[in-house]
Amino acid sequence: MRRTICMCCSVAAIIGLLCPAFPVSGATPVSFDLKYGVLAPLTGNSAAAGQAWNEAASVGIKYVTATLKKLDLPDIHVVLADSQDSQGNTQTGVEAAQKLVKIDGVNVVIGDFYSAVTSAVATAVTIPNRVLEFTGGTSPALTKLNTGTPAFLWQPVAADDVQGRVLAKIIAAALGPHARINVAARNDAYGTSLSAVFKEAWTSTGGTIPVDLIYDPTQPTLDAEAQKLVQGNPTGWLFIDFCQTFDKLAFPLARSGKWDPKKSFGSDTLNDCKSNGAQSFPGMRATQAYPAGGASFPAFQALFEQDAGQRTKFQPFTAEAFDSVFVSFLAALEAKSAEPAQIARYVVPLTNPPGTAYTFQQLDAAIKAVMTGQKIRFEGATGPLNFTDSGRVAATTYAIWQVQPDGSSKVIKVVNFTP
Amino acid sequence: MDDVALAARGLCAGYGDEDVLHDVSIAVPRGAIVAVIGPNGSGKSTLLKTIYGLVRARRGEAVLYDRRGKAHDLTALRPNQISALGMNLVPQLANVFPEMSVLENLEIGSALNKVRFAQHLDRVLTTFPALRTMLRRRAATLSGGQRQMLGLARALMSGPTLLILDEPSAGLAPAVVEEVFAKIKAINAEGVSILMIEQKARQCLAMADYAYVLEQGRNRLEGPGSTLLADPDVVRLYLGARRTAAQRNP
Amino acid sequence: MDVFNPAFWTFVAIMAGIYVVLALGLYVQFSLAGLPNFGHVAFMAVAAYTMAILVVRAAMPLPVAAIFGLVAAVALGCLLGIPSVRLRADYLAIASVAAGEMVRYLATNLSWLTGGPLGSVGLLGPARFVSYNAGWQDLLDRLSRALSSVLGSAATPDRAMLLVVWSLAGALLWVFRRLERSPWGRVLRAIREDETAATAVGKHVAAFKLQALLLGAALGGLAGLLLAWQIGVFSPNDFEPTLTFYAYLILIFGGMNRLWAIPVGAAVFSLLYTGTQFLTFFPLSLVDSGSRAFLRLFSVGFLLVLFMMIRPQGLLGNRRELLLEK
Amino acid sequence: MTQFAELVVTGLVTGAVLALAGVGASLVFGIQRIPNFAHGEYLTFAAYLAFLLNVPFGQNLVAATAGAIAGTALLAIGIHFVVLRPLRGRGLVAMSLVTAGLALMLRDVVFLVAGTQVRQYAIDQTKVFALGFLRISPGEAVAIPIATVVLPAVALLLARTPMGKSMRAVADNRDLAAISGIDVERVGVHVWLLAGALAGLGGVMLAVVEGTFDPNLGFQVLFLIFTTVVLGGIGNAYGALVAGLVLGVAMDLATWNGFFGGLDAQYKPVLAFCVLIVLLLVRPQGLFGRATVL
Amino acid sequence: MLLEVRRLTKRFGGVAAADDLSFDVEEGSITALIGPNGAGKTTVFNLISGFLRPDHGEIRFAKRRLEGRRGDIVARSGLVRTFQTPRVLTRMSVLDNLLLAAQDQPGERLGLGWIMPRRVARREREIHARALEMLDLVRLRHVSDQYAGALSGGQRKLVEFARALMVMPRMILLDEPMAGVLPALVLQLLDHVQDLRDHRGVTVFLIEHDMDVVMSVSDRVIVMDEGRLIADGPPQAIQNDDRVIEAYLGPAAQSESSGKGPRETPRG
Repeated sequence: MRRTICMCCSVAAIIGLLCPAFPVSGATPVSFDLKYGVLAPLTGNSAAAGQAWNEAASVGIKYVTATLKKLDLPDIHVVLADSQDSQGNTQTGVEAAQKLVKIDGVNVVIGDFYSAVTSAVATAVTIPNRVLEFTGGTSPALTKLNTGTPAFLWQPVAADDVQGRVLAKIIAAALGPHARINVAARNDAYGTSLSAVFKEAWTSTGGTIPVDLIYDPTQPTLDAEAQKLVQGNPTGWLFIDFCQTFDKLAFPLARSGKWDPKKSFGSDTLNDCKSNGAQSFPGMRATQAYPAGGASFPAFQALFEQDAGQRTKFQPFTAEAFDSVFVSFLAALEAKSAEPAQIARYVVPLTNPPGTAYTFQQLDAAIKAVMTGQKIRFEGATGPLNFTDSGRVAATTYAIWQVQPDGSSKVIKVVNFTP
Repeated sequence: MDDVALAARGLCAGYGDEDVLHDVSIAVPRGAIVAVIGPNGSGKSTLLKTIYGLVRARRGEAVLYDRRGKAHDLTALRPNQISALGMNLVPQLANVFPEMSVLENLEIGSALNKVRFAQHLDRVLTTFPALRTMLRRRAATLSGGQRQMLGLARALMSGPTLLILDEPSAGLAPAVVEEVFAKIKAINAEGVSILMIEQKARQCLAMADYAYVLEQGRNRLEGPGSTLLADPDVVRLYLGARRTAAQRNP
Repeated sequence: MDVFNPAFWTFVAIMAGIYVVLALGLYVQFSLAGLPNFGHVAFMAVAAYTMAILVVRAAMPLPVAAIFGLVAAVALGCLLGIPSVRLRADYLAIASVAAGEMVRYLATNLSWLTGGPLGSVGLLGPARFVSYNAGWQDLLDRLSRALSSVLGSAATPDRAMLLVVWSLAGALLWVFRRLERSPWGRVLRAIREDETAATAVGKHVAAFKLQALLLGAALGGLAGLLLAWQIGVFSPNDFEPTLTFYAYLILIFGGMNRLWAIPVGAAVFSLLYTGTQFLTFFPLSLVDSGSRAFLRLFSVGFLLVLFMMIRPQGLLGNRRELLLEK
Repeated sequence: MTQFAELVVTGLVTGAVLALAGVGASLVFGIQRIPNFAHGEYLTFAAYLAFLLNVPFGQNLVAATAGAIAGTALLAIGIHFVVLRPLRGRGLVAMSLVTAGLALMLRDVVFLVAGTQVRQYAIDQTKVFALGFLRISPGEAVAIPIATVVLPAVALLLARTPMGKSMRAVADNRDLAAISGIDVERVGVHVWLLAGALAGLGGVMLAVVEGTFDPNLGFQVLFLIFTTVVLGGIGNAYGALVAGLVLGVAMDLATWNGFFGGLDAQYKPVLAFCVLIVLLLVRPQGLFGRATVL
Repeated sequence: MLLEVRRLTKRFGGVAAADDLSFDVEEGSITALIGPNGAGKTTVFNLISGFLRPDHGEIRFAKRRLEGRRGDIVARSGLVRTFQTPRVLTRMSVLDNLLLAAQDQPGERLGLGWIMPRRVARREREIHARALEMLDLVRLRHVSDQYAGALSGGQRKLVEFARALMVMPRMILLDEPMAGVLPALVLQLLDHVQDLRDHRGVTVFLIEHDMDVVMSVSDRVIVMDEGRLIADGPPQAIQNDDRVIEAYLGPAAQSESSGKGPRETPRG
């Protein structure tokens, strides 16, 4: 089923690309130079995620360039100026961002997805230099860095405080509000802060957490940790980890014979591990903001596999980087300028109703619509983005994914969430 | 020269810029016990190190004649090559491998050559019967005398034609010294030439076929052991002789 | 591409200045007192964390918090130093790496105190954020306004920072040059040469070593503070052992036992480290951007090994002296 | 009780890996005076070499492991001859920097060639082998027999073979070993061969035990390896064998509920360092090191 | 008595390097400690100077208990030693080697150099003058700016000697001051040692192997063998003491002839 969608979408995308270009009429001539820079931990412990992040952004930029060429708009230049390595630490991240901003003169920085690096780069480089930054970081504190309007730092992903409460709600619906949930989170900013929010939400509504485990995924084995997690007679489990490192914990859990994936929930990075090259455990559920992860998500995945699949494993969360490219490009197009402050002003209207919805697959149509002055609404591979003025997406609906017996995952339910 | 096992001629050597040895010459006839004696600081240890190539000779040469009489320039060889030519050394301190068992010490002594090990083990253990009962003990647990014995035994395991001993009596109780010297004699009786450096001049001279006395890094006296033993100059040299009275080299 | 953008190189120069302070700390510990400390980064971490926690949580004024930060670094030095000055060099090297890693793990795990893996952003919990360096930015702003009477529009907070960092680094170099040449430095040099000889003429070796360790700790702490102010946000990941290695590299690049070579070493290191960010020219442009990041670290490693093989005495060092050491 | 037993088993498996890597690193540190910060990368290299043979080339894991052991041993002596031997005698800090540079080079080459994604050998990681009340993984099922065979074999190799004895002799008293006719240069090469081979086996074992791995595999255990080396006493091969096992078991057992309710898992990595520092306070020369200065 | 040693014992493993030793060193004397190699002489020096901790026994220096005190405290109390192989600081200048040894330099306290630069400078001038005086004494002033590592072994001995004097000792322990020194320098050093006692009131306690030296300078000789004291008296008495001769040369051999006659050694 899923594969058919993928196929259809990629065929559609390819046909779209092959369509003969026709001149855009009735538009005022637009000309700008939009420079992107990517910032991600390309080396070190998170190299896999960082490399995928970089590829997702460059795939997006390539797609935009190809579309512009097809539409014969030679006055609009969109380039990936450089990709820099943050190594996952703030000092290197700031040095790298300095290079992107000061030397390459980028208008938009895509990354980092470490909240700590993002906040350092935003306070020390992008905001003072009035450059846009789209982050993959989920810390709720990030939006506080925006000092004025329009915002320069954009967070195209649900923050931990929202997701933590959504997880509590979903688990309560599935296992009852008084269930005993063992929580395991990786020992980094994402894991600790999401698990902290969940714990607060869960215990405040009457749930208990017999085992609350923060673990270091770089340990040689996680057997001892798995042993802990099956104690306390739990009703269910919550895991906050990435697919790759989750295996290391899940294998010993499975071997313990006391773990039931059907009673387990994962965070939004664990919703489709099979397509991620990692093991999946049938029955396990995970969340994802927005239903179906956005209609264009399979097309994005297909595009990624085609362009960068040989080099880098696809990772679903990189759709955030991909979407950021399109949001900033279309906003620049609406602003008719690559000036970051100008672009920033169009991000919110671009991603919110009213207007006709376009996905990246209809980029050519979207460009034409913008150039003819129509109000459009961009819908990302992650779903409708609905940025608010604070720079954050306001998600109200969440999908629950479940791993099927064959290992693939699909959406089984969509829930509404009002903060 | 065909009956000479080792000859050092005109050695000058030292540390830093300063020479400790001045034109020192010695020779070890095959099958003999040769002693080098002299008060502390006379250059005995330096002589030994120079022969062994641990201190570079500035002038002169040290030549080892192997079993077939072929001459080898020692200064061009590495210690393990010297050992292969049939010359072995028992250092004064650090003469065993403390973390290894007695048996292992002996194996290392044979340079881990199985044939050689089998060939020499019985003979060595016959010479040092005491070691037989402590083959499994760690060398670090041995007493000083036992270590000295083990050091000798280890060196013998290589089946040397020439053995160099650096103060074998150092730090040992008198009774033990007697025993060690007796062993040295026994080893020599089996045809191993011996060059030993000693402080305990009397016992050493009584045993030596020929002896050299060094003083201030120079050849001072030499002659058959028994002759030197009777020489009053030796006593004076140790306990404060008038230098002017010292006998000149022949 | 504007390779010669002054703003960028100002930033690089600021970082180089901070590295000078960092490496100076190691110089005092290793080159003067012979203590191979591989956990130097721990002093940076402790000072930066103490300062940030006091400012954010206790609303302490920045200067006071900074002093407490330095005190904390020195206290850590005492904690590590008292037992470790008697360790043999190779054990000390490993033990100090362990100590540094311990500090980093504690910073990661004691979330209630340090903000956990999120770093200084998380000091007040996940959803609230207060910056600790408002006071510092203020200071730089005022300084740049003051400078603008001299420099005109060329005065920016960044240049003010540059001025602050390098004057501090210069002053410290001068101070330590004097210390090195003072009777105190003479004793330390003697201890590095031969502890026994120093003891024999009545010098309390352990006490002097501890003093050097503590001074180094204070300098490490100062570098940590400057880095924290310069970057604005820090997290436990910033204090990986690599940073200590970089500081040693700076010492080696300049010439191990040359105080005035430290700025040279820091400049070379910064150029090398920053320069490899520019590896986008042909034929490297054929490599995709992700792989270039690996190539960059590879070339840092390669240049390091090459340098050690070709010029082990450093740029300003003396090869003969290197051999004299043995 | 089951928890205790399983923790002991997993601890022993980790410990076996640390022991294998630690013996080599300790001998290299003791005999060559090199703190090899690239030792972790030797493990990574081995894991990827085995992966290359196992997955793309379809060899079975045993053959792949053999290939990895040989390849890593060759890598180790290659680096010895090209880089480390010419730099001999440069002192602790200089050698640390050089090996750290080598580590950077090796790690990033593996990243470049093999990519960032996690890899698995062609074995089913979810399979369970029941041994009484113990449920162990395929990795452990392989690692335990390997460890029970290889660790004693290594001990035996050091105790009985000429190569092992000459290594211990050189570590014990370098000059006397040379005088006794041992070619110290050649022993140096052997030490690297052995260290490389053991790192090769350890790397594959670590990869099998972890289930999935990426090019940071070895680097992540580097400091644990060093802790093993120091605990065992630098240069003391038996010490490293024991220290590796003790460290592995101690780290896992610390999380046992019977041990004051169990240590919080996030403090597990700190534990090794605490043990190290406390031990050095009591015994500055390591658990089995000699008190005298070399 | 300036130095009193009572029942001093130190064992290494099973071997007693110092075995129940008791002796005194009189103020203003030159006392020699002799004995064959391995007799434990240097161990005694190490025990007295605080480089080793005795197993038991007492050491009193100027009525103060010193056993088990750190080496630097012993040195500061006026009991200074030199080493068998001179421990000069090779990469420091000869002058610095001497300046280092001076006591009461406030500039050695961290920070005091900044608070009271004048006092530091004044003291530094005094020290400097004294160091030059010492260098004149050992006739090494012409090399004062050279690295000490560039000196010959004999000159190093002199530097170490002068450095020990910089501490202003009441008593100085010289470990084989003449070993490795050129004969011409030996006489010079001998003069210094006697001058120390005669004109500076420094008590000298020395280990020496050169018996000419021992017999000519010392007032009293203490002989050790295997950790024990075997003789104690004026030089002449010692020279004829059978126990001493035996300790040095071994017991008179019983089985004299090994049957082989003397050989002619071929000599070129």
